[in-house]
Amino acid sequence: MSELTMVEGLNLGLRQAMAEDDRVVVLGEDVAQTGGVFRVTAGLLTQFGEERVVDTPLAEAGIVGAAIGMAVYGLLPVVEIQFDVFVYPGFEQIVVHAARYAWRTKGEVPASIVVRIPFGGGVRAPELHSDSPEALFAHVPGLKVVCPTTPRDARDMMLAAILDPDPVIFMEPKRIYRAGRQEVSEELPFSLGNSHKERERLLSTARVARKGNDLAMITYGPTVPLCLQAAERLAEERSIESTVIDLRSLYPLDVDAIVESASRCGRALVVHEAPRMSGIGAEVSSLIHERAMLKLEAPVMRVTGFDVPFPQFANEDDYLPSVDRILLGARKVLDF
Amino acid sequence: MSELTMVEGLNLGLRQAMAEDDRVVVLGEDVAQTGGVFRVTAGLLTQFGEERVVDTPLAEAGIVGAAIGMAVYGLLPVVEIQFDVFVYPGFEQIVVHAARYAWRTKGEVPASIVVRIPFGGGVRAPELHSDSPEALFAHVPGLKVVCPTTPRDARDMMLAAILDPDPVIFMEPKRIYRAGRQEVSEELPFSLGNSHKERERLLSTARVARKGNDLAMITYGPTVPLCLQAAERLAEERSIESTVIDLRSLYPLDVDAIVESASRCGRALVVHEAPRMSGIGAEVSSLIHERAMLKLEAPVMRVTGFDVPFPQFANEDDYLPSVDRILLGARKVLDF
Amino acid sequence: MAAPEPSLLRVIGDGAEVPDAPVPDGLGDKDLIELFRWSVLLRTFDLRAVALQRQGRIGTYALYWGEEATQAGALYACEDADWVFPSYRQNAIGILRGVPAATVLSWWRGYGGDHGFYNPREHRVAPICVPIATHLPHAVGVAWATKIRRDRIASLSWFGDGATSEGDFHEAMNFASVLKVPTVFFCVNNQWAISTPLHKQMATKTISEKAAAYAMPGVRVDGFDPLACWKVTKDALDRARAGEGPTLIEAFCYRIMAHGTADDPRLYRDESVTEKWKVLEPVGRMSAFLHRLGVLDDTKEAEIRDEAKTVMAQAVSDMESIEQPDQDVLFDHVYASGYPWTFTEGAAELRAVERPPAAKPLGPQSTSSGTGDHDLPPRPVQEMT
Amino acid sequence: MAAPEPSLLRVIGDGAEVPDAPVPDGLGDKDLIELFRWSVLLRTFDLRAVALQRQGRIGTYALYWGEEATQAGALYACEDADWVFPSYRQNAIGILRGVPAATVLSWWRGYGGDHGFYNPREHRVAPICVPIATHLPHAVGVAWATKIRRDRIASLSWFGDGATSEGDFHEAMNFASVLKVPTVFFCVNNQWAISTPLHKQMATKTISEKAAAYAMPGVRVDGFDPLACWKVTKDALDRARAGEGPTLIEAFCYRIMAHGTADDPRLYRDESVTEKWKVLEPVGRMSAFLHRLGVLDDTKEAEIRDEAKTVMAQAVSDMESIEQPDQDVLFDHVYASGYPWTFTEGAAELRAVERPPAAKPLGPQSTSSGTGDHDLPPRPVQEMT
Ligand SMILES: Cc1ncc(C[n+]2csc(CCOP(=O)(O)OP(=O)(O)O)c2C)c(N)n1
Ligand SMILES: Cc1ncc(C[n+]2csc(CCOP(=O)(O)OP(=O)(O)O)c2C)c(N)n1
Ligand SMILES: [Mg+2]
Ligand SMILES: [Mg+2]
Repeated sequence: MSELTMVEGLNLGLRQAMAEDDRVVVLGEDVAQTGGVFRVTAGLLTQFGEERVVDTPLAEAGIVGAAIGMAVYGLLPVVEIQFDVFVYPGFEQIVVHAARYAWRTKGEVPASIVVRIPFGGGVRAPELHSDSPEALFAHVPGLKVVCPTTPRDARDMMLAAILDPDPVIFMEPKRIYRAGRQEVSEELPFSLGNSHKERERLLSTARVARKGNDLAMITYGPTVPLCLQAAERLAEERSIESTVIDLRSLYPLDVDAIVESASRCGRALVVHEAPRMSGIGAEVSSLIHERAMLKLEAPVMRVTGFDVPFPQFANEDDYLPSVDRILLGARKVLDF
Repeated sequence: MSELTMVEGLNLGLRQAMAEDDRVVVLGEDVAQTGGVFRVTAGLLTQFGEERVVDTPLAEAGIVGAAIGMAVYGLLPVVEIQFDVFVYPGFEQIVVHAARYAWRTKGEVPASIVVRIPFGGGVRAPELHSDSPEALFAHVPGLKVVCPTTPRDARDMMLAAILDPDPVIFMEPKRIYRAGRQEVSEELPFSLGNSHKERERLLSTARVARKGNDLAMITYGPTVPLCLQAAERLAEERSIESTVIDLRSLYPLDVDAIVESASRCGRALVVHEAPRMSGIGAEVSSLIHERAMLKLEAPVMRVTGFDVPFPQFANEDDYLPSVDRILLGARKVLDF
Repeated sequence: MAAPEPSLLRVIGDGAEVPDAPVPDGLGDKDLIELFRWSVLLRTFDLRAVALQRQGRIGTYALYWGEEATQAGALYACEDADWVFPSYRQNAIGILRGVPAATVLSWWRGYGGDHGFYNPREHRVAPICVPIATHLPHAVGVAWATKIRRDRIASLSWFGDGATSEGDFHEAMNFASVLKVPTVFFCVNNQWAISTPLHKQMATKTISEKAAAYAMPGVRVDGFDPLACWKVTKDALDRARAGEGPTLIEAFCYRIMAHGTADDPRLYRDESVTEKWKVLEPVGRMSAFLHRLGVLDDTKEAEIRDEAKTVMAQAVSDMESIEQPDQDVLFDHVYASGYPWTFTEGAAELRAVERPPAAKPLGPQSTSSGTGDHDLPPRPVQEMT
Repeated sequence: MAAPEPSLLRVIGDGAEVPDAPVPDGLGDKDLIELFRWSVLLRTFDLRAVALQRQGRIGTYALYWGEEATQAGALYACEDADWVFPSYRQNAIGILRGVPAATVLSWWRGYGGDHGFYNPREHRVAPICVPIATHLPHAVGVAWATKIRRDRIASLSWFGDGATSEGDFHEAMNFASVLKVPTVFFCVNNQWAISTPLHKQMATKTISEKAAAYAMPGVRVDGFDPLACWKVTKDALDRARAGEGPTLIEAFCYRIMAHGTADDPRLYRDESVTEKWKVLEPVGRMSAFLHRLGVLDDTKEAEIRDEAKTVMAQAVSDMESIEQPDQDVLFDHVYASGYPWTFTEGAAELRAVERPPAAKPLGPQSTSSGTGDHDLPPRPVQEMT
């Protein structure tokens, strides 16, 4: 048992997977020698050698495409995209090939790759280092899209993603990388050999981050801690008790947890950092209304990033959903 | 006045824009010598010469990127993507550059390009020729995304898209290319010099394809004719009168038309061919519930493509929303 | 007409001005016959497929008549364990590796699932790749993996002249050379990308010279000569397995046929030029060569051609005996880990309505991404509201 | 130490073993002084920017100390009407074309809108490009447009050794050569892409040789020599404007500094090697050369350096006098055609809550996309639920 940050949790997950299964390889820009720009792959080169931890040429389509080929041959590649926006040159390989390889091969040869994408703003980064592209991947059939928010989930979900036969887009909220520590046991969350159940659970279910019966806040990634803060404020100021759902899996969505919490509370708010138009929030909102409208005392509302390019960082706090904006949205739902 | 198909309408729009404004150029794979695989650019080479109508090398990022550069210098390039799926190699140029150039230049240098994308299935095409990627672009701030469904709109919206200063993703429903003819006058829909109003209207408002007060069917592209058929069936069989909204603009959405029709009818159904998860339908459904839930007698339902890769064509009719599936959805909403 | 560009690496002459070169070491008479058998089978498949498309029994088809040397020659140089990555143009290559011809035909007929797809690991043949050049990084990845695994297995990818313009071609070439992986880039330069001629595709006169940008050897060979194609591929694969890295092969030929069954080349090129190239087509040329060598006689050739016809006749009847896949094919195998809840609901929605009639190929009118838009289903012309 | 690779095209020697070459035709004493002035201004900007970042007055900064020759030299060869396309590494190039230095500093300070951006048409300087190699197709497009318009205007793009691995580099090079447009590809080969050395980036020894793949001339020049950089760029631009097509220039140098203000090269390279290269840095070298020529004396040099300091002092105070952009900067200019309704609602939502305090750069700890993750805002360590 030790207290880890999310970065350390991800690193532990990678190390454990590589130690357990020699088919696991890590590739990307600057992942080996320096351990990645965020140090998520730190120490892997020394421990597993330069054949399994590789600094590649600077070409995302080449990286993802080569990883798909490695998977076709039977390896389990984990790709690091240096920053969110830089995944786009590799977009074609992900949506046309990784997403369809299993389907195109009778399920015999899935593209068993993990594409790690540090995403989101709030870290005062220069232009084009703060995007949230997760909805683009969630809209593409054939991909699994997940996003851990705690160090423990980071470790467990990383292991699950690597061992899952399907391609997993692994969204890592930069802002939370070192935001806090949590106890993570060295013990494996599931026996890597089999136990698909637990692996599946980690990649398809939401986490209840807080329990309450008045309002359901449904969110993921960087806005989870903000929703928790907003929930505290509502409890103090209006003794409103909120459930906070950390989705964890963006495709497939945990529809049961979503609809159950919204129906139980009768009021729901969806929160994310990405732009609103056809985002994850739009799907969550639609699912709730389609299945539980009669149980709702107010329409589901959304608090999201605006439909604008992510701003230069001096104004990023104007863009990012804040606790105040979450409370504003909550009030709309509560006082409807 | 002559009766044109959508392909002819698009061709007329291109010809008129090129004749009116010598900054307009057309580039893409096989667009010049043969007039494009769907003949939308037929005859342009002969009329405007090989400097303004160009068969480019086979590279989508290069095509879109070069078009952006041409726009930076002051031209008005129209790019043809040969088939939906083949836009992905150019995805980065569209979402990172075309979408942000105006923002990045104080509005002085918008990437005034039109990217034409023949999309959708139903034409018995081989694998990877039938995708509907529109939601991916609608989710990206800075782009305008439109989709005409009639020959007249095709001509008018093409002219508007070319003269609009912002980058426009111009979705062309293959299945409708030659599905029907319509009177299109040679007369320009607006004076190309100015009259932003009409140009703006063509790129931001929905079209009411049918009027009724019992059910609002909100759709766009290839499913518009199907919704009209379903509406006829409902009228005959249940004397239910439906409004059919042809969105035309996918970003921005015509929220007024959407909410007005849904509120007026009290019941709404959203229909599209693209996968459901975080699609255009999710946004439309959310907008209606957020703004008019109390006016609804039933939740807004969706009839869409499934969250699977577009199937091989022998099964595409199983995938495509059919009149029967639209009626099934309508019944869910009507008999709620 | 003599073969073009005398400079080209070539084995088979024209029996007149251009003399035959000796048969490359490593090819015995048995091999020559087998290689001819492969070429004939590919040719027979192609002719049959075109006929089926004309009859409306399969959909759009990308024919390869004339490119058999680049396919059979290269594949014959591969070890059985080597992985090959075809584009749509090499769509039938799998039948030389045990993929049922009926499966390939079914793919063109619009069948998916177990009918139109196969298991690549069983045949070391990747799925037919439609988006240009995007399979090249995969071939590099497989080669990279075999290197890590110390398996001495190589990979080979086929692609066209147009494909060299795509970024994926460059990234794959660069990765392969930097990582020194055992792969062969086999470019079929048929001088056309649909209606776009070579000189609009690149400024270089040849494609092989592009190898220099990657410190990789580049060789140019007569793409109509199965033996020459075999030879350069064999050498490249030997280099690859010896750990000396990748090779770029340019098989220079000409796209004698249309781009696809709906393409009409008369719209964009002078077909009298095509006729000049046609005489170089590999199957007839190889037959003549083997006759000159005395390795093949008319009876043997007839036997080989009949055998191919029989195989295809069987394949066609197999194909037609296959039922249209049921609706679950939409959801099957999308995820190797099973159905997400969205699929269960989708399948239920499908069952709630009457199943639409089976979709049929559009027949003679249909088209691929080739020129011509005849692939739009004829529809009753209706007033649009 | 003598300049590396004697083979390199070079004008300035080291005043010892390596002799000076004659000043290239077309450069008078005035030009030499002006070019030196530019180099000093760029150097001064860079030093000042690093200081500002250390003081937490701007954010992450990508320094270019040592690469002034590749920037000033190339730009000085351009006509005023020629368009240039910088990457983040040439972030200050605009100040030599009339972009206020305060604007560039403000960009690094996280300001957008009218404060951090400029109008490219006013200066023929494209916006600073962050995604590697993606601005190359734009430079090609501008050149293509000038050709269509018969304007005899060229374009030039700067990019690094790592950028040559991206597909966009290849597609841009190929388009430029096929269309024969007037553009110059100026590759600054500083031998590092963050922590990735040249030999992990490409198999070729040089970058200039890659030009062969596009039938394009490729030249290699000493990237620490402003006059040599000027000369090759001038020749390339003349060719371009004469309609002879594009050129690839490889300016061979070394990234003497860190990749960005938060990068620590000691993690991945031997800094004693760096020291060897450092003596070749262009500003000191050009100064010595001009002194040898008698074109520059200490007073004149002091005057030039002071002038640069004054310009930057003014720029810094201008920058600091600029208020953080108001909230509307989020929505302004996203669409040249105006606000869609979504923006109106977004702006209203913003006004409905108290505005968050202005975001400040993180200071000494911050980082670019360079190595190091110090750019994560220090946060109270909290138990996570
Ligand atoms: C990424 C992508 N863009 C466009 C197309 C449409 N398309 C199909 S074949 C073809 C031409 C390919 O030419 P070439 O690479 O020479 O191969 P060939 O058809 O001659 O065998 C094009 C443009 C595609 N399949 N993929
Ligand atoms: C498409 C893309 N991928 C990754 C990055 C992250 N990144 C920023 S700089 C850099 C290295 C660039 O090296 P090089 O091209 O040699 O230019 P230099 O930094 O040496 O000037 C990387 C990988 C990026 N900016 N864009
Ligand atoms: Mg070709
Ligand atoms: Mg570099």
